[in-house]
Amino acid sequence: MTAAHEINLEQVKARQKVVRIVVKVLLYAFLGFMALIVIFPFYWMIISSLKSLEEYRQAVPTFIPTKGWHFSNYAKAFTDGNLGALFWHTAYVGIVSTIISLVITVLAAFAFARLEFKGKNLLFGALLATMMIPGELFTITNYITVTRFGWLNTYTVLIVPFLVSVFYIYLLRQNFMQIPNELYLAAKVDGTSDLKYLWKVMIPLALPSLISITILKMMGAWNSYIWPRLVANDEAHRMITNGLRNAFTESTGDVNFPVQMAAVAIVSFPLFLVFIFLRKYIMKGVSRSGIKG
Amino acid sequence: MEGSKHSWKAWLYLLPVIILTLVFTVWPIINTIRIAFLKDYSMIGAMGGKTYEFGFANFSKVVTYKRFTTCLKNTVLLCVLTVPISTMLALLIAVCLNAIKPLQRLLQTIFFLPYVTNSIAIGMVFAAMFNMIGKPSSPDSVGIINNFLGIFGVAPINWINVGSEYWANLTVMVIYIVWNALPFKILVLLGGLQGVNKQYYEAAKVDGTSRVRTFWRITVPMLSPMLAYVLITGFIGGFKEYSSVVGVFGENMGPAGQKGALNTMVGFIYDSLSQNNQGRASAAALILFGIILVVTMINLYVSKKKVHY
Amino acid sequence: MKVVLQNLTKIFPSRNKKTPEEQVVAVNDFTFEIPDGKLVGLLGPSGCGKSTTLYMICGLQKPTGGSIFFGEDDVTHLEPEHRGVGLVFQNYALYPHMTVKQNILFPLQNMKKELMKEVDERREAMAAEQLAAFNAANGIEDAAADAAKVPVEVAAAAENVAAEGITAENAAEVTVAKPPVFRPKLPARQKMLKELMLDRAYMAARLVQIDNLMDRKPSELSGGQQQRVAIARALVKMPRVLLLDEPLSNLDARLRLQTREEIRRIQRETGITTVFVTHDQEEAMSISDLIVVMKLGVVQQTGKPQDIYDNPANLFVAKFLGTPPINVFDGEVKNGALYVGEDCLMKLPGIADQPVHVGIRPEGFVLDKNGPLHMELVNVEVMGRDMSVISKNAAAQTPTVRSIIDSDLRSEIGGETVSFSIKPNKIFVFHKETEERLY
Amino acid sequence: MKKILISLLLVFAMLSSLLLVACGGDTTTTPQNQTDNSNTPGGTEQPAIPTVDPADANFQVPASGFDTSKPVTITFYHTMGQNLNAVLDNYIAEFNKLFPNITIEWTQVGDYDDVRDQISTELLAGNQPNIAYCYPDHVALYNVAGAVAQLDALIASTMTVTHDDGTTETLGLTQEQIDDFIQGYYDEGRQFGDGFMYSLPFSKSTEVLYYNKTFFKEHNLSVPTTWDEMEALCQKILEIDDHCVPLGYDSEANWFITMCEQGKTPYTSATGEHFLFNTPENRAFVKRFSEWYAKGYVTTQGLYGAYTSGLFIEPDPTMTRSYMSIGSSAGATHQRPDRVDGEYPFEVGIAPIPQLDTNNKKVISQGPSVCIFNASDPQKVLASWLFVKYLTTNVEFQAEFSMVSGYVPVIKSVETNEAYANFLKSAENGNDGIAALSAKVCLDQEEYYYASPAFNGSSKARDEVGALLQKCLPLTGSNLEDQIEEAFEDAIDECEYFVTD
Repeated sequence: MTAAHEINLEQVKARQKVVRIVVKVLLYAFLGFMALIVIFPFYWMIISSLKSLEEYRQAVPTFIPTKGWHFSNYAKAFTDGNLGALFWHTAYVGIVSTIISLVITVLAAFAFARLEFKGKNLLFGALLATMMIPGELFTITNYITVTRFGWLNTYTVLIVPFLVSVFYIYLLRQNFMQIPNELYLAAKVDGTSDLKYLWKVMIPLALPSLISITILKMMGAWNSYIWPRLVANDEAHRMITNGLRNAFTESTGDVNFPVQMAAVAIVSFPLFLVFIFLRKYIMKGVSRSGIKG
Repeated sequence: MEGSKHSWKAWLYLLPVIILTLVFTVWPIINTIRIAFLKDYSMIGAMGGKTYEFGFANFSKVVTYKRFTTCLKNTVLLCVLTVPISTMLALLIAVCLNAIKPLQRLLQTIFFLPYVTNSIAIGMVFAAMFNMIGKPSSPDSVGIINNFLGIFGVAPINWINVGSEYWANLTVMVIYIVWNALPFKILVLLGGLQGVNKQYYEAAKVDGTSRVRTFWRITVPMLSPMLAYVLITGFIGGFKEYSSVVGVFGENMGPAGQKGALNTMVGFIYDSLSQNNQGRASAAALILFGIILVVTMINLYVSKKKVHY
Repeated sequence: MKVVLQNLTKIFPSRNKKTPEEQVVAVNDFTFEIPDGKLVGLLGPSGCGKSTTLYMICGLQKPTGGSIFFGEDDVTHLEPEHRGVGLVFQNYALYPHMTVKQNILFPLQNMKKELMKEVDERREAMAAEQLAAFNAANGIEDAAADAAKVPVEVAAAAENVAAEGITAENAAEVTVAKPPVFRPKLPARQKMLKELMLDRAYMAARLVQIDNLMDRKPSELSGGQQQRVAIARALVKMPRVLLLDEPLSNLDARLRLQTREEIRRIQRETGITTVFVTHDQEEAMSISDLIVVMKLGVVQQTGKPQDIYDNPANLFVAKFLGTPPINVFDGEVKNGALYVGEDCLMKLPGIADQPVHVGIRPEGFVLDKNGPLHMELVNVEVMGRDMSVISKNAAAQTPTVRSIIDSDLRSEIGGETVSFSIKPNKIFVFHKETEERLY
Repeated sequence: MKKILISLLLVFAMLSSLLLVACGGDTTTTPQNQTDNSNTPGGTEQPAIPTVDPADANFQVPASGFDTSKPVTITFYHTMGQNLNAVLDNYIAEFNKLFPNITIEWTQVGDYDDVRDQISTELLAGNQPNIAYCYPDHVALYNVAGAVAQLDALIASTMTVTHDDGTTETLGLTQEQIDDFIQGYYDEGRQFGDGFMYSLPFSKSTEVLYYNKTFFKEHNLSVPTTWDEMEALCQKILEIDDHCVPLGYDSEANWFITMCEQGKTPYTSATGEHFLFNTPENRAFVKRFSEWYAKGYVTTQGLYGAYTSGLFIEPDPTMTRSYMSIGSSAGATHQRPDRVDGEYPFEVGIAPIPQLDTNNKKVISQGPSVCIFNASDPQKVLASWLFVKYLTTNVEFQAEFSMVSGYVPVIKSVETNEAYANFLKSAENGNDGIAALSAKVCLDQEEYYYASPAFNGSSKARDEVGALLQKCLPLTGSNLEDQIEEAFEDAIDECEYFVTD
């Protein structure tokens, strides 16, 4: 082989090393920049919760609280907004509605994925269609319905209307469809009932998806605002977001934002923890669902 | 599977879903459709014994409304801009995240943060960043973004304050919506990426394929089912955009002095609802539902062609 | 292009940081030279490091130590794309969303620069032909003089044309002044490039006989067809080395034989240095010029299949090669003779007395009434041309011993016992502990 | 995917077919009482309130009167914050001493719009509360369903009610109690076009002019009483400090409506044609203020991007500041600068807002009223009435509530209350007594209050004129008048589009 080839090879190797470094730097720069953009509001929420009201209302926003770090806002948020009770109400509604809705979603997804019956696609198409209608229209009609049922100011009214989430049925159906049919037939042959099969085989396999659905559902309960205020805003059932909105308004209607932000931070923290621990499952859950569209 | 023998069981499993959907979704839809055809129907009015004539008056009133086209234009523009941008950005971030080992977990958690950040906080932040308090010329505060751009010698831009142009408002809205849509999309696409068989990439590497070609010719096609799924749900959500505009511009739905400049279709529905005109709100909602249905049909048709299973 | 591996080692760090010693030595000090144009089989049980070696050759894995040479070039730390390597995966890794044609064309689209060189060469040739024809048509006598000029003009013409910007006219001034102007008519370079790529693709497809499946999707093909598409994709860029990772393991029995022959034929026709990995010794033996038997990352023996079969370096190699497998007995060397149980099989001068493993190839047994080895008959399986005599012996390490005898001698077997004599070249003796070959 | 495509089409067809079936039935939820309450036509330009016969009211006091033995529970929706709830609880305890059988459950729903949205939905299912904070246009909305009790019969009732401790009170309002109410506030409950009384004023505020007293003394500037004086003053202030914005007027809607009232030009009417504000005079004053804005005399909360009080209390002279701020009298504490190392940077003075014509003084009356909803059980209405009467006529409550809330009492006799009297006296000691000073200025303007006509949609009119002014102020250019005219037409179209009787 001629020397020229030799140099060419060295050149290639050198260039290759440079390319690899440049790519690494670009990757981290891009991810770093995007991470900054994504985290800035979260950082601002925390910073605002540590500012005094005057400093917050200042025309020129400050990055770091100049007028003292007001950790008292967090204490005030917890006591004034009686976050303890609000927290318990929301958690209770979140957990109970998630459990029941999981059972319903699993059964429905199982039926859609495994069993053949007339009108299956029509029903599924109809369900998908409901996702397209803006939900604001349903609020009033549903309000009249729940009043007729006499559910006002109960946990039922906070839980029952939102048990069906088509989106999660779709997610789980995709997941179930990836489990080979032979397993189901084999189970049928040895006489295992549908439910046993569902419990023994399908649920363990779809566990990641189930967990990600649980988390996403819980977050839904956390952020709901209009419906809970309408149907169950009494002391015994008030949800977090309702509690927060007016717990810190002063007589003149001005909202004490820093304390409100402190309350919001306190509330978001558990969600954040839940995500950190179950991150792996969420990732797996969501990925398995989408492959076969 | 034997069809009929099993079907009663299937219906049994589906019973809870069907009952709940009938009561809390189907009946409201029917009621909405019914009301849509009653001219200026108001539930409070009905309580007071008023009667309403049947007909298409609501629909014609909605379509002939002076600002209907503005609302439609805003909705379509926001949708057409934010859904592709957020999907592509999410895909890029997901691919980069997938390509690095160190810090991957930390960055993944950071990118999920917006999902946990409360919407009130987001609105405040965007006001602080884009707001220009005080006279534009005064050094008081031209907002964080303008200060940041100032470093590069860019004159302060009037983003959302009085007298700001439409394109500036739109840019802020697009940034806000993309920022909100990113976490879920990254989650879904990153999950999808980890599902792709590694050997395709090894084969491409051996064939000397450049990173860009690998991205376009292998990663994107392999992820096409996920991308289609994200785009379709994105468009459905995009057409119902409203709370984000309220987040940035408040009930004014536009910069000071231009009330309703950024109003969307759902915003228009709310305007009618706030005046207790459920009839016209329902008509507008049905029109919006029709548009979303048509767009979704097109998306489904296009994705059937392009997506590889 | 010969491939030289010099004390190649690959160590995978242990899963958890706390226990570093749990590291896995996948390949341990592997030195071997793969001669140019030869088909080499890397053979060994699963987990013996054969695939890791393959991936190190192609660059997807970085070796921990040692180096790899393609001819004179040290490619150890070179990225796969610069090594000019074709790789076929065990489960083919065909891009599911592309048709067979697109799959095969895919590697070519990355080599546009090199292919363009070839296109230019072709264009030069075409320009030269047209010039010659032009001169002949216009009766220009001293063709030789023109010929002399030709290389200059044509080269110029080629550059001009290559540069695209220059029109054909100024090419003409350079050549014959007065007589009619010569203008080469050449199709656009891009079109020619496309044609070249298509030619190469169809050539590769014909080579593996799938040119009729070009527009199908991989999911529509059988395992064997997918395998051949994968090979075509690997060959189309005319790599310096072709690597195959267990190419036949996903095929059914009948297809495996047929595809084995195909691979052999393709390798012969292209004369490309090929390394393929398999755990099926029959497959390796049948088509490889050379085989390397590996165990737990360590090379046991290398050489021609028949040599290794006839002359195994240790008990592992002996046991690993050959179907039906070799029969192994517990034996003993006593004062220069080899005993299995009480039977003295043969003289073994020069080997110290010690317990040994005695390996006898199934075809090494000869029916002999007064043969030295006495076995208890269990069963006889007649398989057409030869038959398999299954017998038992206390000293055998396996419950039954299988020997292949010509079926015409069927009549001679009867009764409880049967005795054999052993062909001297079919018997091997191995050290008890080191299992190294003694005789 | 193909399957889903077809099913979606079928779904759409199914839904529309269902519609034809369902459209016959009309939800005939029977509301509590089915009286027709459409606004009686007529009513002049600034409608003089027609007199009505209490006997025609939609709630008549039962012969048996209020049964103090039977326990009754009533609900009260309001927007009071933490500190005001404490005051309310004390007085509920006092009230229960008189009527132990009445239990009062109050709920802080949110801000005023939240209260309206909540009730307008609860109405549909017939479980609205008994008493609620309200603004005139809220009541007009509830009246579409005839839900609000007309108070005339109750006010006129001469029946006596005996308290637990034996003392008695007349069920209705004595003439003396009626006269004690500030006339402007009291009439607010009766300007729905039909002359019936729908609400009692609860606690009020108005708009006042906060000004930088120290700065005014320094440059011996006098407090403007008319808009012309204000214009001249702004010019002078700009000459002194060209870096400032002399005047900050928080609410554009209040400014527009107040100018209509001060100039006696039409704004809206409760009956007949509702939206009348597109007149040459109105366009003129808008043009005038637009020129002010161009000269940098004034800014508003919408245009500035935050409360203009932020400008007013800005201590740092280098930053943009304002020396006058027109805002709610209840927000006095927010118009006071923070102490800078113990001292106030400047003293805040409060004065009535400028007028167009000093002998037709008008200033807006804001703050919540309370209304009572009809209920199937008349005892609930009676109990609610007694509680509302107690809160609005009890001098101690009105005094204490005003002092804590920064609002002003609705009855004149509160001045006799000794605690409130020395609260007012504290107005002298500078910024610390700013709330008291603000209350005093309100009390001086009592007879100048106006209330705009209330009808279902009057809140839309308010929003639109606010947006109209906000749009016109920054307008410039030669064709300013045409732009303003177009903006006015646009606002009228918007109102007429959305408001349908």
